[in-house]
Amino acid sequence: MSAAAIETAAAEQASPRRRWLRRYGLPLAGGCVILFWFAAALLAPVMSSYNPDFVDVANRLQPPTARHLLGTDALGRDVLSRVLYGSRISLIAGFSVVLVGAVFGTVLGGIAAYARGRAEELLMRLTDLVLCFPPIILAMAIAAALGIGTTNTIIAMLVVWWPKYARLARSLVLVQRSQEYVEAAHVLGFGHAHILFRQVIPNAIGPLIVMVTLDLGNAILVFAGLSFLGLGVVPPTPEWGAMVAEGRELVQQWWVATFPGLAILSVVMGFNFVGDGIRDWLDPHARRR
Amino acid sequence: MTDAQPILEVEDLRTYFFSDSGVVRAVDGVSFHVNAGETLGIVGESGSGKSITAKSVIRLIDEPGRIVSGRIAFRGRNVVTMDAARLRKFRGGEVAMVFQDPMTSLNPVLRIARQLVETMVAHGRFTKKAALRRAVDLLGRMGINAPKRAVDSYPHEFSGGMRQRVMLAMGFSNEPTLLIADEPTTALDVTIQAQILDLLRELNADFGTAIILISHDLGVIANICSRIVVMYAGEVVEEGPAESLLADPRHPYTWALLNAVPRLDRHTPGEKKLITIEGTPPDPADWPAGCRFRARCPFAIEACAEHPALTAIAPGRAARCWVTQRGGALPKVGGGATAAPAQPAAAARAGVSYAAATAASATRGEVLLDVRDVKKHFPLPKTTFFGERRVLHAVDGVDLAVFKGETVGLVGESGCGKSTLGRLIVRLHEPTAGQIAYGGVDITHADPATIRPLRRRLQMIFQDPYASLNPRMTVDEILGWPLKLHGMTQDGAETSARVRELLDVVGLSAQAAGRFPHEFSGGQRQRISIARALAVSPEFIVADEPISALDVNIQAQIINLLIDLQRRFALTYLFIAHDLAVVRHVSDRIVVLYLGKVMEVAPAAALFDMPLHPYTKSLISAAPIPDAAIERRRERVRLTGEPPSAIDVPSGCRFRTRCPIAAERCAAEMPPLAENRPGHWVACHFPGKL
Amino acid sequence: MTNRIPSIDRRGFLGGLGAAGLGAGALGAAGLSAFPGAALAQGRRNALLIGLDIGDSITFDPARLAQYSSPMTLKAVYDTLITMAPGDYINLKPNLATSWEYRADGKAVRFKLRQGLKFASGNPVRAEDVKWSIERVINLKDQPAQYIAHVQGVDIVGADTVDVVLKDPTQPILTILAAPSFAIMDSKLLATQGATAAADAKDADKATTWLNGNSAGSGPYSLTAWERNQQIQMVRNANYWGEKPGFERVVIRHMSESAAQLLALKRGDIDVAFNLIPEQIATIKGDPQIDLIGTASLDYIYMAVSENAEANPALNKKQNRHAIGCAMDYDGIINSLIGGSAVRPANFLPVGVNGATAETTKEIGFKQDLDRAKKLLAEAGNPDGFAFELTYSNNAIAGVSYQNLAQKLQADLARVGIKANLNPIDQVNLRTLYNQGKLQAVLTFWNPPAVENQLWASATVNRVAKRVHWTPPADMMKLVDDASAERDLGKAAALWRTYQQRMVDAAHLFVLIQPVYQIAVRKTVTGFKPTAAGWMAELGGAKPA
Amino acid sequence: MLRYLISRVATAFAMVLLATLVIFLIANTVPGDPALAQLGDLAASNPEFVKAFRAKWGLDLPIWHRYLIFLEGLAHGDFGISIASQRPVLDDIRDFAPATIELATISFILSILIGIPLGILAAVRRDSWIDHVARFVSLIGVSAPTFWLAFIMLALFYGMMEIAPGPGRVDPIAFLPPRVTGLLLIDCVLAKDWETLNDALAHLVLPATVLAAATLGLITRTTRAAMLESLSQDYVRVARAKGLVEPHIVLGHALPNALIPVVTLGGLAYANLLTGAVMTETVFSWPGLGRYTFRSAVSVDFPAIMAITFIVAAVYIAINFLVDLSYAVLDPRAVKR
Repeated sequence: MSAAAIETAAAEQASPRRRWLRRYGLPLAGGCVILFWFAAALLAPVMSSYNPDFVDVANRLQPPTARHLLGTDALGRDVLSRVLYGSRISLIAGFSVVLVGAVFGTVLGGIAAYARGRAEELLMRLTDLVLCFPPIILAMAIAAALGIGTTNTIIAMLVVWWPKYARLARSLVLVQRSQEYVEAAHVLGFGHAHILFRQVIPNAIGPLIVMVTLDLGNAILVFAGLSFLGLGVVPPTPEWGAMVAEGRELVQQWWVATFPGLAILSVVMGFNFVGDGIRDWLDPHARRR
Repeated sequence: MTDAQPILEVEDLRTYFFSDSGVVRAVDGVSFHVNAGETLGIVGESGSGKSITAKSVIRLIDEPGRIVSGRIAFRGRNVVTMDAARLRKFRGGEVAMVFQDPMTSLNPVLRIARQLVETMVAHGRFTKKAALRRAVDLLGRMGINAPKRAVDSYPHEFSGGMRQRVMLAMGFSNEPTLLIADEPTTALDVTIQAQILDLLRELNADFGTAIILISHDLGVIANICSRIVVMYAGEVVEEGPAESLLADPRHPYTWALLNAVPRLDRHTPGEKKLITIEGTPPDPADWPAGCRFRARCPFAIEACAEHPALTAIAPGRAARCWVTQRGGALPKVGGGATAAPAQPAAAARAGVSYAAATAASATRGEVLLDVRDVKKHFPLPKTTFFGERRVLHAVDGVDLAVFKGETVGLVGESGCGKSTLGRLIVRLHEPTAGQIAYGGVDITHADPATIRPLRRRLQMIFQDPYASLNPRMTVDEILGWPLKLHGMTQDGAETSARVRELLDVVGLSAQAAGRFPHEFSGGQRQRISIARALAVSPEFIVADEPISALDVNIQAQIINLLIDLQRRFALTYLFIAHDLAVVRHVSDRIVVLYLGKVMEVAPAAALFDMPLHPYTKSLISAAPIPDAAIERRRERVRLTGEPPSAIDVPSGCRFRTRCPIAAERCAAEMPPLAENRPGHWVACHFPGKL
Repeated sequence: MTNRIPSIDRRGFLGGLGAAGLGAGALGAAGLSAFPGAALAQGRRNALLIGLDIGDSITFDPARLAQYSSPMTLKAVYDTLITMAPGDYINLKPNLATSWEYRADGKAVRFKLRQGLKFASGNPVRAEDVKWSIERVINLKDQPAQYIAHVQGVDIVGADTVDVVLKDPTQPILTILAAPSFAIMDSKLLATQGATAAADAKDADKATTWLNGNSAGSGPYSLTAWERNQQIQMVRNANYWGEKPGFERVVIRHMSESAAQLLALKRGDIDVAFNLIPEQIATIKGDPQIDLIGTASLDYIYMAVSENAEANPALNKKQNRHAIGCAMDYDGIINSLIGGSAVRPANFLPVGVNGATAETTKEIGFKQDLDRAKKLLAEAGNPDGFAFELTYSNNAIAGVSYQNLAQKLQADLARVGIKANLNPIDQVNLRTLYNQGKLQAVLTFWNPPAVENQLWASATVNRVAKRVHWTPPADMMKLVDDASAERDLGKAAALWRTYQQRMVDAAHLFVLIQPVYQIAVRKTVTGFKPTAAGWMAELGGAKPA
Repeated sequence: MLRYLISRVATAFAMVLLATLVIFLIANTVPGDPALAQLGDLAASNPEFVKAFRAKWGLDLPIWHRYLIFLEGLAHGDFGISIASQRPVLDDIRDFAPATIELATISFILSILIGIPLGILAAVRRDSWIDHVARFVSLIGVSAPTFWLAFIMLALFYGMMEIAPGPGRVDPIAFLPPRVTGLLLIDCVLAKDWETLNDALAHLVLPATVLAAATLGLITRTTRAAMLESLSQDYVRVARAKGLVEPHIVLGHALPNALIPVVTLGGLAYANLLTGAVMTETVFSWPGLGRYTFRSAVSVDFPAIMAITFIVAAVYIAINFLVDLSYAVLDPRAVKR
């Protein structure tokens, strides 16, 4: 290979644009989608030209036109406005389930792994127990017991959500626990709480952040699913899963179900892209893959 | 060997890695040859390109690496341009390779038999049946007991040494012309290493297979190789026959490598400073112009601004150095002859226990640490719900006294309990039995509150410079937090002043304070680790293998630093290591541990001059010395087998299962640790008999 | 028919593809997919295929009947003494009985039985069977027994004559006996299956299981299989006494999704689709292959509003309830939301029964009048409106989802300042809480077990009144009793009209939609007659075109 | 080993019972009264009738007593009688479960048969077009809401293009083979009813694809990551150095190691397919356990809810156990543990 060829090979390999695109392209695209939905959630009143709850049965089930870009639903409400407003519930539900679940699970899992012994055993059995529940029955039972509504559905989801974080945090803390820097901290005389919360958990947080990001999409999916089954929101709150459910029978009026579904798909894909990106960024080993 | 034909000729090999951050010129113009039946050693620090060179020879370069130029002629055929089918025949058929880590080199889910057989069958030399028979033969030849059973085992059922034997069996299965062994013994204990090196030598002699041995350890190279290639910064810097090259290095880098390691056979009392070279190897993405060693070279002259060629300087010898090419000589260092071995005392002073003796001995100063019959047993997870819980006897009754101001070396093979003992002393573990007193205070079961004030006096340095620093904390926090915890500084300004002071003490600049550990090299991290231990101004430091993860030159720097600090701050060390030469170099007294028990305690010189315990003797004899002439002459005590498991310890003397002089008595009773000569204690029924 | 075979071919192709892809039975399926569907197509000509949500069916024992979907089948396999013709729910028609009259003492109804009939089993239909069948209902003490609690028993007067003896002759009986629960069954056959009509039948009768997969009737078809949540299969009864049934087989497929029914119907996979929603009906109007048959049902969706002051003081005020009545957009609901396929009764009697017509509604029912609503609110002292909770379940009845209806009502009420907070809960909780009178307002459904005014009216002044915390005045109770006992249809009609007026004024119940069921039938079938009388359709008259 | 098995089964059984207890307690907080819900309007207003009904179903007993009755029935292998369908719950489950098992199993096979090869190809040809396709497919699979995908597929392939059969397990007119296993495909084969078999397979294509989508995505992802991991291991380098052919290295050396995490995930995924098919079943009118579960929960059908909880928990634990057992086959290191 001549010197020139080496340069070419090097240039081809490291073409900054390609490299940049390969590394940041998808996460960036995902980030843009998520940003868009965040903007929609915040600016829904500005972005939509109709009140999402405005019932106009005379104009029901209009196909997409210039007046109603995504058509109208069975009560004559503007689908576009409802899809835009729908991002609020989905994002709120996704974030609250995942963040609360993650914090709760991480603290529990972290303490269990750090303390070992009985506490760990107990926690692991508890997570096993939650994991072997039929999730639908549990969610429905809780929704039925508490009543239908966004908050209650989020609570129902939280009940089954935290164990995976407890498990992940446990395994991460177990790994960190045996690291020499933890031993060093002990030798220096630091207390357990300091070591666990100031030293161990910050080091275990990377994979947790990746999981949280990937999980946000998942939580939005599950929430939409429960909503689809009628356990999510109280009408007339615009919510994507419920909107798909409303349009489920309307095969001819495909726009009623299709657009909210696309909204779910896009936001979930967005979180997946970003999550993959964060994982690559936090774990250079994975980037090679 | 006079009529030897080169079977492998590497000419101007360049292997580059086209990474995202630029072109890494890992191998940058390497030429050498291997003659039939020859043993060639390639030596160099990590990053010198020696492993990439070896992998390039069989074109096993991972993406994004590429051989960009050069010729690799194997028996006249160019490997670089071989087609896939031919290359497959070449790999494994004509050239075999053994990798560094035997634990990961065997596929964990496939039986040994399958992995051996497929190698033979793939090259069409054997039928499946014949291959299986041969596999059994080969394993037997490699020194594996019950090879018939062994072929049906999975890799995890073997120890590291055994796996490396399996790898060798695999390598030799097609009777290759050349075997490339990439650091084959680095992951192994010294006694096992000696076994594998012996095996390699035998195989070389029996099969006539040429061997390329890649190692960072000049001792290992000296042990086997007839010729040595020294690599630095992607280039060959020196080449020549082992004996003359090691005795009379002609490249400053070789010279530095040789002098950075303390030698077992050479000890200059009093002078403890090792000769080190400053700085770190250059960046392979951006080699410096001129001689690549110039920046670190103590002998650099003006001519070194120009890149020197590898030039013949004597028959069979070549060096890439302007200094030696122009007739300059590199100074000889050390070389003091070994003292005459002393004679063992006729009889041990029976009846006096080691512990009692230390208590009585006030002559040596204040006893800082007093460990009495301490035990640490780790219960293992139950394999079955109702099953009996098995126990790992990591430390099983150890007495140890450390006097103020001395350095006690703690040696033994992996798994002997030396690290556990270190952790017991700093109370990372709580002892199962026995007592530990520090400065007269019993800390055996002390609670955290009681022990906290003592933490300031008793510190530890850890082995892994990567794991021992919290990656999320800046150096400032790593050093500052302990100061605040112990109230040693009053405010932020004082803390940062003290942090700067500490960094200065360990030879780091003040700018280091704001950075994170990953921004430092291994050696620098170990300095930070040392600074952290020093932060609370301790008097006693347990150093747990503080240098074993480092390159030789960095090792020397750290050893020098530790010795320097000891002098400056009147520190007391418990120095844990597996490298006997290093232990000998730094220690005043040495404790030899085997399977959780003390085998021998003696002043450093006495221990090496006249080891009384057969285990000590075999350890010393297994450690290679970077001098081919000496290596060839040395008579060795060879240990067979591997250390037994600490779960089922042998009865009586723990060493008896591997001891060449074990008698019936040894199985019946554990010999007590008894003083054989003043200050020289040994736990053996037949001290000095071997 | 021509369009079916190619579509099956395509499906066969996909089946083969699926088989290959799934790797299961690949050879067999792919090999056979060359000639798929031939026998299926053959089978279709002789069978009537109905798509229906039969998920609620739990028994085909008439004496235990309490569901919506099973009566159609029961009516096809069993005959009752008397029946109703589709569309006429006032005048009764003969069936097994050719004539009937109250006995002179007024304490029994005497039926003359048709002679020479045979059950599907070949056993003759006898007076003993009539006595046995009705007494079995009474003695099983299951839900249908509730409706004939005032029947003493049956006396056999002669081989062709029976008397149904009444404990309380003022209560209506004839319309009730037309319901499918009071089927005349083959007692001889059933005796061999463990059936009994004796006083201890509640515990001793063991025939229900057998009846769940078979029938012992004299109707045009016989039940041959019922696979829960899959299908009901019937075959032609060769012994049927009337006109020969048009199909060899009738298959009712369980199709819970209306979209699925629509698609299956359009492709010809089924001949009749029952559960289409208005949007879907709209898309098949004018389809040359499909007839839409509309029948006003006797079912309706109503909103019940409680006057319980503890739950909601605003609702305790009659003016406020009237304001609700005046705020709702009845026409919008019927014309837009359900595409016009519904009517609306004035109150708790469906349009089509004695005394209830569309005219009555116009005259005495609520109309949307926002100004009046606002005025009423001001009168009640709530000029800015008030809030209440409207509970409904996540179901759809007759293609109308409560969800959509509730949201529409919410929007309507908001226009006069009344805020309806929606509370969707599941069906069980809804029924429980409604039954216990714990709901402020509820959207729910009424479906009559038999076509009898008294069953509607007594509910409103007894059970339903309790649920809305209403104590009807004594004259109201008397009005209902009088109307029920009145055997002169004309006089009764006048009384029922007064009853409705009083109910409208009380303003606890607002009937919103009485759906006109739109049944889509492929033109390959003729004579398919839907009925509102609880059993949905008469299958006997349907024939291939 | 036997001891291990016994202790494992005992723990599992305790877990299952605990799960049923928790569900029992939650379900009891629901205000809904199955008696009032199940009875007709007239009957529900008759206190005597309601009382009799409640007594018949044991609804009048104290809560702990009811749980004891459940446990007692369980000991006899009796899950009681469903309030909603008024027949033994086990019969209901026997009716509904095969449809779900069939659907879930076919979906699972589909995702394994496509996902694993796709993951392997993507790993071996990293950054090639096939890798991008695999990543994209798996991403869509895990991101698309099942219920929406089902709607789109049905509307597209059945409604508009008319190339797929409609909802349900078979054509409405098909004669079903005699029920032997309840698994339609197997029953068709047993009855040699190839026509219905073909029809049933055709009906499976869409729902199985929809249900498989998410699992397929997960399996492809996991396989790809595990293969990349194992391809970067030393033993793969050794295998290359031995001169083995590439397919042998990939399938013979890397794959057996990569399968270990895939099997763990696969086991869980199968359990989730069995219990999580409710949305697919809803859209495709699939008479399966998911729908039954949903209906039972909605109608507060205690015996059914308890039985489903018990069975689902048991299946979940059993599948976990099978996954552990498969480690013994796949990973010799696990045996020692």
